[in-house]
Amino acid sequence: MELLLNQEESMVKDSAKEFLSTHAGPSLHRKLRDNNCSRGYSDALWSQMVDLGWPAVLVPEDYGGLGFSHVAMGQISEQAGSYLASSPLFASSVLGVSAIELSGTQQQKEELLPSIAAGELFLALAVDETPRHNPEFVDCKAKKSGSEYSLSGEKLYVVDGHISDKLIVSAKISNNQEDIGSTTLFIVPTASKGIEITRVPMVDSRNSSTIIFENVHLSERQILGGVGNGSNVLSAILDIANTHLAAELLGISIESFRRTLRYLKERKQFGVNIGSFQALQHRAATLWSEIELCKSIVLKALRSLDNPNLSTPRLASSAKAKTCKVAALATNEAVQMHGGIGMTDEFDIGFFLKRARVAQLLFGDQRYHTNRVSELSGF
Amino acid sequence: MELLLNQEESMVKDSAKEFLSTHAGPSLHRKLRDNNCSRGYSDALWSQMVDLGWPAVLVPEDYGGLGFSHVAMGQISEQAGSYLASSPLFASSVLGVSAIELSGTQQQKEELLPSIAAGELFLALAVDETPRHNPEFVDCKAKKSGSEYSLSGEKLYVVDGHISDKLIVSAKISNNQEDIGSTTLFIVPTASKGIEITRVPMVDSRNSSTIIFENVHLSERQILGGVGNGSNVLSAILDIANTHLAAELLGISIESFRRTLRYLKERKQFGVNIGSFQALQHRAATLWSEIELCKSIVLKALRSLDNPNLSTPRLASSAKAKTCKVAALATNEAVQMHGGIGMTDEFDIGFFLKRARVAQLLFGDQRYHTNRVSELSGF
Amino acid sequence: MQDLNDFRLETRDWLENYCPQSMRTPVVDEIEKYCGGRRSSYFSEDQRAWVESMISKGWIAPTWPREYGGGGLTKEQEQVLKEELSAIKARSPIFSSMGLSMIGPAILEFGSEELKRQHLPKMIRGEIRWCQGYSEPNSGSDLAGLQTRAEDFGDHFVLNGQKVWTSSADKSDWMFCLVRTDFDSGKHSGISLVLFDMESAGVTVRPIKLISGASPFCETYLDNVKVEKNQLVGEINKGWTIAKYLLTHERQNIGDIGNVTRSHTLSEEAVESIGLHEGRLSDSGLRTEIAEWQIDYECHQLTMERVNLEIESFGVGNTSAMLKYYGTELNKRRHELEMSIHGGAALGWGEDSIARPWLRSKGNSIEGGTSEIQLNIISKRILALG
Amino acid sequence: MQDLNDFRLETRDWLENYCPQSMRTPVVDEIEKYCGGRRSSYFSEDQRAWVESMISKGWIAPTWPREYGGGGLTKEQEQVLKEELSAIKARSPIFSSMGLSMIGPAILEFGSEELKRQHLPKMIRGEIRWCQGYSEPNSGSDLAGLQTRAEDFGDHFVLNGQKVWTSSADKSDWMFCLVRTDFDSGKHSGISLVLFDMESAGVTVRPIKLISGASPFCETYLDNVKVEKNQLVGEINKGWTIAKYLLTHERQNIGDIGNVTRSHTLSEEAVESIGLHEGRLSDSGLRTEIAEWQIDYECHQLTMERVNLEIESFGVGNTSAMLKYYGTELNKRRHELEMSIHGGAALGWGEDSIARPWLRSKGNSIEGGTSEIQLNIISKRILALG
Repeated sequence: MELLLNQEESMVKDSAKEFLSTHAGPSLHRKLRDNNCSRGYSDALWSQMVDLGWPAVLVPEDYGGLGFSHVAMGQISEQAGSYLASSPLFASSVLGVSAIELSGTQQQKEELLPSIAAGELFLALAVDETPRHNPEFVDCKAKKSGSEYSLSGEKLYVVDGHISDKLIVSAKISNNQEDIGSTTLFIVPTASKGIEITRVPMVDSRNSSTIIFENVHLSERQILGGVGNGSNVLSAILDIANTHLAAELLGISIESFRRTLRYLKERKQFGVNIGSFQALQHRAATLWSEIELCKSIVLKALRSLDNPNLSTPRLASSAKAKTCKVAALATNEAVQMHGGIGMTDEFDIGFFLKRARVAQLLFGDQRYHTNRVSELSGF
Repeated sequence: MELLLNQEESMVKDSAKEFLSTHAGPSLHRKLRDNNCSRGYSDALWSQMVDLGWPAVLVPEDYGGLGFSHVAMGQISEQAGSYLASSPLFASSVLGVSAIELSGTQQQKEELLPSIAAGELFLALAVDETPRHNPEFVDCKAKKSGSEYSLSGEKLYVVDGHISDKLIVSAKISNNQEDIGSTTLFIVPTASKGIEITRVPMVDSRNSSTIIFENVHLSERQILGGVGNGSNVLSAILDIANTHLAAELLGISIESFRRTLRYLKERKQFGVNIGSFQALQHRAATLWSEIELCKSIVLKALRSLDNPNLSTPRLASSAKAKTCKVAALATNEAVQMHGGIGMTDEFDIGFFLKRARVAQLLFGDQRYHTNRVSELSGF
Repeated sequence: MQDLNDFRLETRDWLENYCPQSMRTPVVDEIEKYCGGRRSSYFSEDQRAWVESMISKGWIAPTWPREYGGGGLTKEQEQVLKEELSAIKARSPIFSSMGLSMIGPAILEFGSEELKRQHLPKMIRGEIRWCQGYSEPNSGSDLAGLQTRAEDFGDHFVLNGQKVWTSSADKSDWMFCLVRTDFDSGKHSGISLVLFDMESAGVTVRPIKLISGASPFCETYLDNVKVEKNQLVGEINKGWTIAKYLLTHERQNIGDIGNVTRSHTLSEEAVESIGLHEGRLSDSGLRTEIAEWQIDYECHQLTMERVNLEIESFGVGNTSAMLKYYGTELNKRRHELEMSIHGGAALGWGEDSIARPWLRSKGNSIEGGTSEIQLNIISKRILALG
Repeated sequence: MQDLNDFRLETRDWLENYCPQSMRTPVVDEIEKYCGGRRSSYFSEDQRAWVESMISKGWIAPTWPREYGGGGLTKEQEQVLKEELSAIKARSPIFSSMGLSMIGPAILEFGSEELKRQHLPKMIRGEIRWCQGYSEPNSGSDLAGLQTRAEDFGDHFVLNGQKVWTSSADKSDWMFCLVRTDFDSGKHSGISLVLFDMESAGVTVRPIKLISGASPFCETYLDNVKVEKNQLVGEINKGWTIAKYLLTHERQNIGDIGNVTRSHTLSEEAVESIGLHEGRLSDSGLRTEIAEWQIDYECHQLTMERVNLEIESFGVGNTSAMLKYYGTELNKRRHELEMSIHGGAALGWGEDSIARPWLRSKGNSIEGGTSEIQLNIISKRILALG
């Protein structure tokens, strides 16, 4: 029953939907935006999420978590898409937790996971250094001297970087002039000396950060997943990231479509509901079919995160590629079918278009992942 | 007035339309097919074309031709598309004439052009050696010894090769074991010793040929356009080929659409004409728009053949790429909108789908030419 | 649960004994497929043995009642049987049987006891092959506009009219046929479903040649064809309900159309035919389109799987129109890509031409209800637009 | 012909003298564009000189009669003027004037002599800036469903209602406005076109903020607005004819929307931002899409040119709906590609954000008649489907 939710997962889905439909949504989003909220999310909402245990969902029980599946967490990601709920969940409770869980030492796990699960510690992932996702391009250098390192370089588009306590940073280790080994991950406290974080307001009214590291002092104990092992660990983290983004994009698609469908049944022109026009009907039917396909691949890819195997990377990229394409279609059709009112800031539908564009781009867009599917399939 | 037909060109278009609509068309095509006609065209139709002077259209007046423009000839190519008229016009009167005119010696012109213009001599162009168009891949070898050459190799998909008197063949000149110079064109009589021509019946019920050359003896005087100059000459010939194929694809699109539109107005389901269904209307309107765009680029590209400049290759490839895409859309929509009857052999619409596929592929499909537009535009 | 495990072991054992090795290999040619019917013959002795063993077990129709020759299995047992058959890659004993997949279930649901006894055992034994009589020249998408008349002559009907797009009518023995029995009432309320022998006087079958050159469909002319009243399925003038039931079945079958075992995937074909440059397919545009197709194909396969699970678990699902629509569009895309991969080599018109299945695929989005009709169904029934 | 050549030389001479060098450079910022109207001011002294010279020549409206301040040129002379202006890259003296492009031609065609004398000279002199009052909250695509009432009070009308999507209403001085003057007759037959001053009592303008953050449109509320009867254009209740005439003009202008001078082409931007590998854009999928866009863009540009030539030569052409539809869809594609080219750098929300024009482009296929309406027009008027 791989392609059905089990009871626990259904429960998480239902409660996420119930909670977010009443406590999040476009009006909260609009308020945050209009108040120019610098954290990019509502503290009150976050406290409630913590009370519901959401930051603990992926944390193993041994470390104070709930030890639920990615499928379960994916239901929250999807609903966060439908209700435009911004929070540190993605950066910290999905990516941060996964990174530590996948590759942290016993000590790192004990030190970090319980605090993340409790919603007290925020992590963020600092990977990209170019405008278009390219995790293999790493110009950040960790200069080794003895058992210590000195980190310098710049990271772009770090989601929630400006509110994080610790960053997971990819860098190349260098020894004098010479580069040794390949990419390595470090856990870097944002309070360290030499770190400058600049918040960049985005089109979706959330934030990303540009982070400059200048001779940031690091000890060996801050290495995550071993020297030279960064690419492998990162690749697994990015599969997780993209699968949860796919779930969010699915949520965005479903909700944009739901709103559009409702509008088609309400809006009258030429004396009839515009939903009675066959040209719009066929476009709606096609879009609905595409969204149904997304549901299947997202669930399959989430399931695969819980039981990683050779297909996991391909499924993650397939899910991201497909949901990118369909979310773009769904949000564009939503604006178009809403007509004039869809163009206005006053109306909510534009928020979905904006958020979808950011979620599409993050960690590789449709073309990036289609290309990756080709590569993984050997052509 | 580059984008309007002048009087001469309009005249050619009108007369081509009038002639082909009565003397060619699907029923003649069906007869040729059902009789398994090995030449692939009707002798009677060809005689009439000769009487109308069509093989002479592109031949300069000095060589017994009419000296009309490519725009004029393009009108015939377009109508040949609309009326499914197969004849040696494309292979011989467009490609053959252009090749000789562009690069032939005075003697070659005097020897060949008048006979082609009179419809007595047939040329064909033998370029490709791989299933997908790749004129730069030349494995045919012309082994030099003294002032003589010996040609060996194989050419595929030679349009009208089986009825031609002379072939224009691309080959690499080799001297002993060593290759010297790059690609060179030769004019090779099909009656030469060592040539084996195999007719290949195609999905469009026309023919292409596989031609094997085995030590075919050639003299220096059979070189066309100079030693090592083959790629340049070929490139110009292929721009001409693709522009006229674009005109043919435009004709196919226009006629498929015309027939579809007529059917939409005739066919009744649910008590109304199916043309009253808005979903079909919007698809028809989109298709019509696309065809209008094709008309413009085809005319521009033809015009550019008459006054070659730096843009000519880009325009030729743009015209081919665009008409390939639109003809595929037009013929597929035609079959789909005709419904059940569109699937049947008894009905004519399938012929357009079949011919379009062959014309699309010939000398590079939509992807090939889109790629070429990128290359020519420096990205 | 213990029982089910026992059943699995017994089944495995039985298959080990009764499924010949040659029946565990992929079908290479259409001719190897046994479809049953009066005009059928076995391709091999192994095939005969396999089909006869399955018939005797009743596993040709695993969940049908034993009294009609079925296997009498529960849903769960059927699932186990499917898994075991699939584990040894066993061939289907009877292929593309309209009896087993279409009219059989309809007779079980709507038919009289007499009809069940008369027809079901012969379907299962492969003695009678069935075809359907739905579409007419002037009622394709508008199926309910059908005009074939069945006039009431007391103990029998007399049929007059013309059916088209009848799959394999020329190879079939009986037809289940939608006819108009009430000429005055509304479009949907005067339709009945009747069964008749194709050898009846007045039945003429003419194969229709398609653009691909193949003739999988026929026209069937009905000229004063006599049909006994007991061959009426369900109530008179209530045939439209059964028709809708059958159409939903049909869509699901056709939606499965891309789901054919092939020895090559598209990308492998492309690599073989076009070659790699730095590990990538040389034609980058085609590479992207193949990858996009592959993603969509996987999504569609997963969706079929998911929808079936949902139907089993929750009994919901109105999605066969979507699966049919998307599956057939995917299959057309697949063949377009295949043509592009092979270039000139795809354009020949030999018997094994790549162009023939390409042309055949164009019909997928027309037969069994056009894509437009499927989109209408989605709009109206699922999205409640209109 | 000699005359035309003389005219060309004279024009060239005059332009050489009167078009300042700074008016021969591309416009860098919107603020540099002079649009006229009571609230306008000149950006530079050169601009003032250039506009005033052109006004004095009458070349702001080259073919309009001299008596209304126009240039009185023939079509041929206008073409020469255009060519000479374009040769020196002269800036348009007055930008995006709804007066010159829309209501001016309509008044010339349908208006009374009095209206011509009152309004045309002020349009030409840039004294009065115009806006249009068409759409209403409940009549967008269904324009003829408009509900703004103009009640007849003998020598004047009193207007009540609400207009939306009025471009630059907050910067304009007068409105040409569709109103309902007959409340009982059919939808299309009770509409009239009237003109009024935006400073009239009862007119309230509220800018509409779009998803891009910009406010190019306004809502305009009409609360007992008094309009003199002599401000009626054409006959009463015959306004729909003029509306259609205006819509055709509007479509052609908006179809031109992709036709903006840009310093970079898409492919250059992409090469700069993404880089080449073996001479090819590193992202092969994006490379293909940019090339396809470029081809379609060239086709569309050529089609605008061809259609205009055909209209000039044969007076035919019903193609503005197509140009509008295709041009706006192209512009949306362009901005989608631009977003993809710049990746994360396009997602910032600064004033010069690449995301803002991307969001703005989404409105192109809605304003001035949605793409769906254009496709309806093509279907009905050109293809005669329905």
